[in-house]
Amino acid sequence: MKMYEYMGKEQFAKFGIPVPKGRVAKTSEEAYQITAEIGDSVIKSQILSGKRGKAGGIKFTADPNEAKEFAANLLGSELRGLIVDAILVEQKLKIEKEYYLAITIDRGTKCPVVLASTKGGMDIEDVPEEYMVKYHVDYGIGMMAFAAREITRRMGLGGGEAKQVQAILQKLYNMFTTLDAELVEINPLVVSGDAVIAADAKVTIDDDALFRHKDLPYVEERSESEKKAHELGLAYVDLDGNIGVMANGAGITMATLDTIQNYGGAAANFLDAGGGAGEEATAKALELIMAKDPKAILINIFGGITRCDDVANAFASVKKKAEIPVPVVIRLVGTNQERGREILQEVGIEAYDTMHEAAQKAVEFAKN
Amino acid sequence: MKMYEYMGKEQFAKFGIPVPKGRVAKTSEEAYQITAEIGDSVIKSQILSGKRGKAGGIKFTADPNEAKEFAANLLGSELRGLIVDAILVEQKLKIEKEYYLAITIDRGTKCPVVLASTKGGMDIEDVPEEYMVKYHVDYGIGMMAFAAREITRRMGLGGGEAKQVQAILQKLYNMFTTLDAELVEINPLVVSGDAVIAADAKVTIDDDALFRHKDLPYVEERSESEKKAHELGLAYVDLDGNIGVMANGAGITMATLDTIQNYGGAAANFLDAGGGAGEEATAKALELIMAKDPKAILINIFGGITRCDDVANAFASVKKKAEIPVPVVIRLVGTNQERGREILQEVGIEAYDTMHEAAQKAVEFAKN
Amino acid sequence: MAIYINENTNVLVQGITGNQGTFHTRQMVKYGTKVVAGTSPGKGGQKVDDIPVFNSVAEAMQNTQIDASILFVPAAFAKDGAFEAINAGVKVLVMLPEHIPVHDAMAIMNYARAKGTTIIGPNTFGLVSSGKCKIGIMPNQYFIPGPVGVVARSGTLSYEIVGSMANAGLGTTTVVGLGGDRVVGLNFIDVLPEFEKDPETKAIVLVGEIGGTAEEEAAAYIKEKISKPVVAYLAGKSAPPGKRMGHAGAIIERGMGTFEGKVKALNAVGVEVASLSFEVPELVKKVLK
Amino acid sequence: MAIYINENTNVLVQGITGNQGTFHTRQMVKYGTKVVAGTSPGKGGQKVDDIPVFNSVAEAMQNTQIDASILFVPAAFAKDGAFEAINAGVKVLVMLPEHIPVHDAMAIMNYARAKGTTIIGPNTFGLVSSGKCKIGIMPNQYFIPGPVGVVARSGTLSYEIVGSMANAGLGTTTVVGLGGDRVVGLNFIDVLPEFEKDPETKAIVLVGEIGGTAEEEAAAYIKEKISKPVVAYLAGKSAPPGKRMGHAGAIIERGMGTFEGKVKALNAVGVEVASLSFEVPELVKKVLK
Repeated sequence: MKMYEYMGKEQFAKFGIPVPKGRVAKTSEEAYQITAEIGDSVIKSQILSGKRGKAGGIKFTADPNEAKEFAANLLGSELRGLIVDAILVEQKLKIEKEYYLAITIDRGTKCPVVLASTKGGMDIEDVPEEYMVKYHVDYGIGMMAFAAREITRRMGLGGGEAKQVQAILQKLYNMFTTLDAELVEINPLVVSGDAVIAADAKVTIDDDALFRHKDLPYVEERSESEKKAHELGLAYVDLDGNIGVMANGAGITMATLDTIQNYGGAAANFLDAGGGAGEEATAKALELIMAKDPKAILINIFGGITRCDDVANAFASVKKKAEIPVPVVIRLVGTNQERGREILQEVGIEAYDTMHEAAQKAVEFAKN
Repeated sequence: MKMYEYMGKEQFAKFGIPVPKGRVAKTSEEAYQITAEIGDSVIKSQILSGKRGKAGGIKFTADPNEAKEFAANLLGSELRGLIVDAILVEQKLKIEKEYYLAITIDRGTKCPVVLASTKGGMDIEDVPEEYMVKYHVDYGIGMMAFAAREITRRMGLGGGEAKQVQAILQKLYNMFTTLDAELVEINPLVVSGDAVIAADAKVTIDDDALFRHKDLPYVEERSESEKKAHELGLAYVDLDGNIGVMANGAGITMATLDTIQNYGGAAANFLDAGGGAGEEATAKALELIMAKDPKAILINIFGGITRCDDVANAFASVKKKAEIPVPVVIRLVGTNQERGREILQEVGIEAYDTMHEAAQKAVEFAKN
Repeated sequence: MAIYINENTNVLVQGITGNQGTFHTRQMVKYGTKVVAGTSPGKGGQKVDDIPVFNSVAEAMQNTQIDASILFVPAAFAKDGAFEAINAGVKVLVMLPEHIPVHDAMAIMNYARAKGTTIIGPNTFGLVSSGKCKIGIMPNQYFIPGPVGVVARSGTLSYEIVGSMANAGLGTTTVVGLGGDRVVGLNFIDVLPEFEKDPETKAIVLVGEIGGTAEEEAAAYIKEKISKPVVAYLAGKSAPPGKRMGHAGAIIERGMGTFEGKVKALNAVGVEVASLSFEVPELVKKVLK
Repeated sequence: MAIYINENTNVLVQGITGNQGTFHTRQMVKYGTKVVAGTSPGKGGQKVDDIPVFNSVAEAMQNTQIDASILFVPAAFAKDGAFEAINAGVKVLVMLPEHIPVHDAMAIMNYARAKGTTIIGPNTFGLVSSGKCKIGIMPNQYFIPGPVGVVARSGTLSYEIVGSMANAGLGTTTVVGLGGDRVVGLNFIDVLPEFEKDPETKAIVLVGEIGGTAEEEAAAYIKEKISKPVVAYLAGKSAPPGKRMGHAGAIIERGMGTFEGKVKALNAVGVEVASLSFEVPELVKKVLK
């Protein structure tokens, strides 16, 4: 779950990481008031996307009326394809230096890794390798003081600045582990006078750990279909093509999409029905797929634990209840495949043996 | 630092471990009130000693007036050589079973060790070995649920009782590590109806970690002299003999005491002056020793990092300022020993070469 | 021979009395796996078919030699179950559950490393040394003995490929499911040297997907250390960046882990990447000649 | 030969710029110890005499081969310093500070065990391989080469005994200060096998004290595994139960760790226990014949 900047900063503050004075505004009137309170302000639209400045989503002003007007224009409008529901109004910092700090998970060492650079404020991909400090944290011991010192040493920091960054590193690490974060990123971390302040916040919480963080604000990133699928225990992603897809297993679903593409088609969705494809789940899955208004549907089942006759029965039952207005191509192999195919024949469908034959057929249907 | 039972139970409650209803009383009026509130009560004198029942320090009553009278008699009185400053008044439990639970530190494995038994309520030394479960906790992972389950399994517990003891084990372990405890002990842990309740509390906090637990109530166990010594950075213990002792190093100080005993004497104190024996510390150390009204003083210095001339100068300076009314025997060897002996000679003292000669002489003086 | 597990591996099932646990235990036994014990807290003393149930892994190990364990517990309890097995000294642990919090996975992997336990998964179908021992939930019928070692990031796709190989007369030595999560116990570079050492394995099939850099690292490793022929198939060619395709690991983030990058890295070290899964058996037959 | 450290050991001093650090560094160099680097955060680039100072142990190790380190920092920072050294890969770490919280000591020992670092202390004078390398704060003059290995729980008492041996013409191979705290890196049973293996060590002196069961365990170990003669001296015969005699470890609790129990255990395996410290050299001479 990605957090909006303002939520990330609220968490920063909670964990003791310095952030600029200010707060979120959900109405233009609030924006007016905050700028009136803090004076020289930066107003930032809150969307889950970078490059907000270039898109016109950020403004500097000391005038509450200007703040209000800007907020009024932004709130409810679309920016980089996303609706702006909130804006963050905060004190404009005198920026002397911009650093970069982030903690994420390293798949190779299976440990948290700190990324740190004295070249912050830009896209992190653009930072030259020699300016990027990578420090693998020993998971068992966490971010001890010596580790934080070592990171600032490698960054080339000294004096009080180094001490402040060390403190921020320890707090950021605490937040990273306490909140089950996948990513905590401060870019830029700003040196302003004697202070070191987090001027932006990018925080991603592990969806699989949200059950133990009920106190966190929830940010919905999923489309309506994705939400519905999630409730049904299906892995579902909206895509742009016109062939509805259902398969069992993430890898095979991806492979089905690839195979469709290989034959010149495009999938309307990713839908992994997993192991259990009972009648209700199958019906709901088809409903989700139909909502995308596809020109054809491809069902790709490799029965292992999933039994082909179960899948066929579920599909047949759905088909009997409601006509499916587009061609359905089914590939069905594995456990009890003969019985499954018989059941499908009864509802007028001839199952295919292989994924590529089925995909080819679906692409053909979708082109007509 | 040992905690009184009521303080231990306050901590138990804070960490979620069930304790009987009730609270501490520091006046007989409070005792009256608590019994009036909770009815059937047990009243326990709060001293840092076991076997309070046999000494008359525990009473059962449901009558507030009786509670008041008992408290009035106990408060301020002496029990097992200790003054009773507080009493704990709490609900009398219907005791069905008595268990034992403790967590302490195992020197060998350098890990916490859980001691658990279904034979609680007695002195733990009296529990037969076959009824004592010893579980070494893997320090890096702590008391995970599986470990708690394994302990109750080995204890032979089942059902809801096992689940409650598991929860208590996890909370007790959390308390053990959070509070830097050397020992947390529940004896007995009482099964009363459906509930499992800590009926007693023995908690010892690591003195060396008290600096990070300023919020804990402080319990002073040391004598006035021991307190004063502690402030001076000296390790000091009151003893019962008549030879005042000062040496440099814990081991050698112990050995000095042993040597005195070997020759038929007895030390009045243990005083380890450590490495730094400057003039002020020496003066204060002698003051502490003199307060014990000894019949002789033995100073045993093996100079290594400690320089003999420094020690001699410090002693000579003290001696010049105030007469010491008892014989002083000094053993002085090591770095700069010649210069040190010259300085002592100037104040009329002939230093000894060996610990045993010096100890013999001190014993001789003390006998006269 | 085979890698990690063989016909002598004694297997424990953690959570044997649940529906899943019991069903798959029977499937494993049917395959020939020596399932010697199960655990289920509070149900010690019971039996599942002929298999004794214990209250804890420690208790099971007091009674029986155990080499490997498979975990059938909900994701929220997986950490405790894994730590229990590792703490008790299990040498190979198969973790099926998906949706295990990634910080829990980190904790498990670091503890396993300290104790010398090999973790398969999480979010895996398990592993099978064909004809000898299956520890997992894969359908029995496709895993027939043969000369090909398979290591895969995804489950059903592996069945698809192993199935198409079986149809083409190509059996497998060991098939290892690494698991679809971001943090898993084994990566390709851990399994490749095992296949290299295994005399029965004549060719290796690597089933990868988008996300992470495991395939790129595998390519670098193959270049330096692997003399046996390797064939690959990668899923996710058509996946848009930033979207998670079911597997937590299958996400293209910050331009890392793209399909094209992986294919390029593998091709550069002489590994042919099949465009369609059904082409894998042909490519394997070609390299086996 | 010698145990743990020898003439080739490169030593780091953590906290070299403090008073204590600088003073004892000079003493160690005077003794012949190869002190090759020091650390002091924020003072990297400075020198103490000819010894370069670095900001961190990791930085020092990038620049110099380091085998052992000695820690001169206040007790409250000892944990961080110890973890820094262990994390950087130091093989032997001497921890002088006393009053380190015992839970910190547990954390340190468990991390050291995982990383293969040998910890001496805390609350120790250090260790010295006589004539070769001294890492600690003991006075140089008494540590002369000879055939006796010494392992001790207390400092000045060791000087007393090593001094009286030196006066009697008996030198030492290595003298190891285990440290006076309850949780220390090495116990007698860890050091005894090292002396047993060391060809230069002909006899072993064990300096114990009341509290704990280290001496009892040593006795059991000596019975099984030690062929060389052992002589002991124990402090605390006259100490009353329940009182801590300076050392955190020197306390008789719940009837455990009494003087009498320890003497009995040692005598039972043929170890003579000197009644007075000055008798130790005579006993050693007797067993060396």
